Amino acid sequence: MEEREIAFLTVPFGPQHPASGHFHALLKVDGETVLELEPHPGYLHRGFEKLMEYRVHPQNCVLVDRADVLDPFSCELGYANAIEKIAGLEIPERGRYIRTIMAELGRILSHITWIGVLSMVLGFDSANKIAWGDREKILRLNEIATGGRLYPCYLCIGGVRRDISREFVDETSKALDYLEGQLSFYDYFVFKNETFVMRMEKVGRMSAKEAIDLGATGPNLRACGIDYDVRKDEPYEVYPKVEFNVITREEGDAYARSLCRRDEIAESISIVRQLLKNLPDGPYRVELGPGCITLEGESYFCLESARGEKCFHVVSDGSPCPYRVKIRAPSFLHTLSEFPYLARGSTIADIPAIYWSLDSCPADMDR
Amino acid sequence: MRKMGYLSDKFSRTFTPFGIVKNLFRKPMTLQFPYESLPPVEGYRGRHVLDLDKCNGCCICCMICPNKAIGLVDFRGRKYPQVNLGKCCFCQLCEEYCNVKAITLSKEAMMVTMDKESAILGPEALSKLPTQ
Amino acid sequence: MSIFYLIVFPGFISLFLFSLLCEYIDRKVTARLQSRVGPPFYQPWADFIKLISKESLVPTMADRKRFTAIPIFGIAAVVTAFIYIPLWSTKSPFPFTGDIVVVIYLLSLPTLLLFLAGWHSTNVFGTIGATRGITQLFGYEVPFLLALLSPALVTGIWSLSGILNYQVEHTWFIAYLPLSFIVAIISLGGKLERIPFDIPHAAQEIAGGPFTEYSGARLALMHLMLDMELFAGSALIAALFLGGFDYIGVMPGLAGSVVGFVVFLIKTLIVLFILICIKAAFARIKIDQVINMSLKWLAPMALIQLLITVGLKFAGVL
Amino acid sequence: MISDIESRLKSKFPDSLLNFVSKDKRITFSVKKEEFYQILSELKDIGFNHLSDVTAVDYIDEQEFELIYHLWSHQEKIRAIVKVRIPRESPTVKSVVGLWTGAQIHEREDHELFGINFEGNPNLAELFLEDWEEIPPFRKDFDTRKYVKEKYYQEDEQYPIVKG
Repeated sequence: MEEREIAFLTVPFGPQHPASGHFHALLKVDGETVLELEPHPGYLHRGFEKLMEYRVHPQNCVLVDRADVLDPFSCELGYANAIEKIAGLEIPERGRYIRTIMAELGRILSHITWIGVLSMVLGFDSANKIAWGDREKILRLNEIATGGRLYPCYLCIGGVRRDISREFVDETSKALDYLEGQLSFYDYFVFKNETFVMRMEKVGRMSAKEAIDLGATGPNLRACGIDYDVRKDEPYEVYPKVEFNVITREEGDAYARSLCRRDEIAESISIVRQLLKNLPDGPYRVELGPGCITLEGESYFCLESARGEKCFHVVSDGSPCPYRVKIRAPSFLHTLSEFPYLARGSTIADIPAIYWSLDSCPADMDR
Repeated sequence: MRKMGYLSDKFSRTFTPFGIVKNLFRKPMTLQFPYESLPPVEGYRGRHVLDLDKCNGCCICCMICPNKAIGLVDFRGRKYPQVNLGKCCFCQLCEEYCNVKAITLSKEAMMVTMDKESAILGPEALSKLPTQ
Repeated sequence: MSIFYLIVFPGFISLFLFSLLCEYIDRKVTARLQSRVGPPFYQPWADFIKLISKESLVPTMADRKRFTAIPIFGIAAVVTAFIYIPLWSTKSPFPFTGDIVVVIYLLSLPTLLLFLAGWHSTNVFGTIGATRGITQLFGYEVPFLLALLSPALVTGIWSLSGILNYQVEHTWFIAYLPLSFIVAIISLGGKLERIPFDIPHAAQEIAGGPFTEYSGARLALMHLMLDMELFAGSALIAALFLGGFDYIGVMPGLAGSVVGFVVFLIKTLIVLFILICIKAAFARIKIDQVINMSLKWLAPMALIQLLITVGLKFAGVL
Repeated sequence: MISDIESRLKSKFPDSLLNFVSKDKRITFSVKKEEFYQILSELKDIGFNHLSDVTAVDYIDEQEFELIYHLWSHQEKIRAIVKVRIPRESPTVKSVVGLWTGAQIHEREDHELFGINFEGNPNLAELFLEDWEEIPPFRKDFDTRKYVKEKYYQEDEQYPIVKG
């Protein structure tokens, strides 16, 4: 009897799909187990790196925070710092404090959004709704400080575009107290929930060696036990003056990644409190004069975004527009090199859990 | 002993989530928008407002706008900027780079329109805010 | 008179209204548990009418008649199951011994029909949803039968009205069989595919499962079937464990039966509230975990409870 | 430490490390096309086990692509930036997938957006763009504005309409 080729079912993990965001992948499925995952990115590819070659630096500062939708501030911070490194600008103390405060608030916002989306993907509607309600507190802070809810458009070359008001400082400390209370709620309701643990434990496990080899960074790498955090290893802005500890875990599975991110929210809250306590006065911006600055040189600036190590490689040749900008997006590696590796051998029900436990933002992946 | 810890852990993890019942006696966090809404914030980046006599038609705002949303239109014999709200991303670069501070972003955020043409605001419409 | 029973009171129209009321309560209380406001009372009716007015497509590969017959068949099964449940007095409109087995069988018919619906839709998500629905059937059916039949096993009466009589004289069965009350509610959650056991139509993994290809009026009937099953299931548990219409001073006559029916509704809503709390507190688990949990935890619990009660009964304590 | 890494590299490849710069925990140097693979595998043995990025820069006036490998070592917490120049006509270079698996996807992106050919990369299929006919879009001689005007805009239309 000739060998009949068994036709495996290919299940789309579709682009228009409540679990996958704007990311399409084809799963080769045998029964419930996934044999092969073939990613098809590109649904949010707007070609930022090419667009930025046609725009002046202030316009790029505004454009670049659309690159990573869930943590827009890290992109602005990266681009502004990369340009300032070429120009050799020195930012006044207060401007650097404000930038670090907003970066940490962006991290808290991204992690809370991640809790919401992860629980929606696990079928945990209550946690999703409550997380989406808590996220509004940070968006309100964004609105007070920068005038915009999600896209701050707050950074410019040489510092910050507005000063933060007394009202913002009070509002932030109130919001942080509320979020700290919510963290204990998330502890007993989400992270210590029996069904959440059943869905996340021993799912998508990767060892430290595999994680490094696949290029993982951020909480995904720290969950495998490696304490690589750009804020500690290549400190930028005001991070040397702030004490916080890098959270690592050993297991490296989806549950360890979730606990890593949960602890990072607590760390960020304490960081913002320290920064608000000793916020210096004085100028918050370097006045650059009316014209557009022209630069000559090349710089590679790395920072720790909520998802991992995000680096900006900027080459400029003396014209007001940058010659070439390369954004190293952490989600690019999470989705296209770790996710297919972890998906092999898991079941269909695990795919959304693994995908969102890596916290990869499709906008950040496609750029 | 580990078995007991595992079982008691499993047991507590199954019953603590029911603490959510406390939410029944609390006010829901949703704001029913038209009736209740957060007060608008000082410095919110909303709809543009043009000060006709200050503006000298220097077109810096047209050049700096990343989305090419501002164009020059002649009105009362002179050139004034006209904003296309459909293209604008409310980044406030125009206000920052205008030397005479003629164009500013107001707190007005209610800009819903049904057709594209009414999203293009001429200088005359820009100069005054729609009072609620 | 039986036509009235069949069509109006415990029949189709009343079940139709009660099930949509039930869905409203389900969505409103879940919303309040999640600290959001929740829909207005007429939302389920509006959804139903909107879906009826929408265009209803049938996949070309599927057989049109059978595709339409599935939801109608399901509704018929649930309505007949509801008729055998005694609502306002110990007598249901058509009592006969052994009607408890009929009710349980008719309540598990919709899951088989969901399998057919998934298989007919020849869509990848449909087939996976259908196979998952059947595997889950093996999971929760064992504890469900054990829990619901234990009152009959303990007392030896195989008719619902007989069981209700027993409860009116003695205390309610929840006092004798607390564990099987819990097991019954959890496995009812499994049967109705509510959140912890939402696997056959897991929106995030296989969008819609068996419902993917349904649209318009057929989808409205499918949702109606699920709501009716929700109401009928919780009514059955209320009748079996919480003593149906029974309350302290049982008044005879028409007034007594009306009050009895209201008490019955309140008990059904209590059962529903427990189901809603389970739905709001948990995430969806995987298909192998459902079978693992129900055969390792739920079935033994029901069995142990049964043995204890039967043992106590022989020892003459009960 | 950074100094013994520097000395070890200099001893192994005395003359091929051009304009070597080592400043605040970063070493930057450029390398000729021939020995670039040996140097990278040497760096991998030293301890640079994390490949952060493979950037391609298109120097059109010098008719050359420049590939920049950003490496990071988790033990010594040092970053290494290696630059390689390859000609623009038929840009082919040896793939580093053997050293770091993460590089596969970086190279696939550079292949699609710049047209650089990486020998040894298992899968160089299309990534972001779907059935793309023109030249690789991130090259300097591809003009985005002209392409968008022809393909999507009518003659003087203000809003883009997707033509057939």
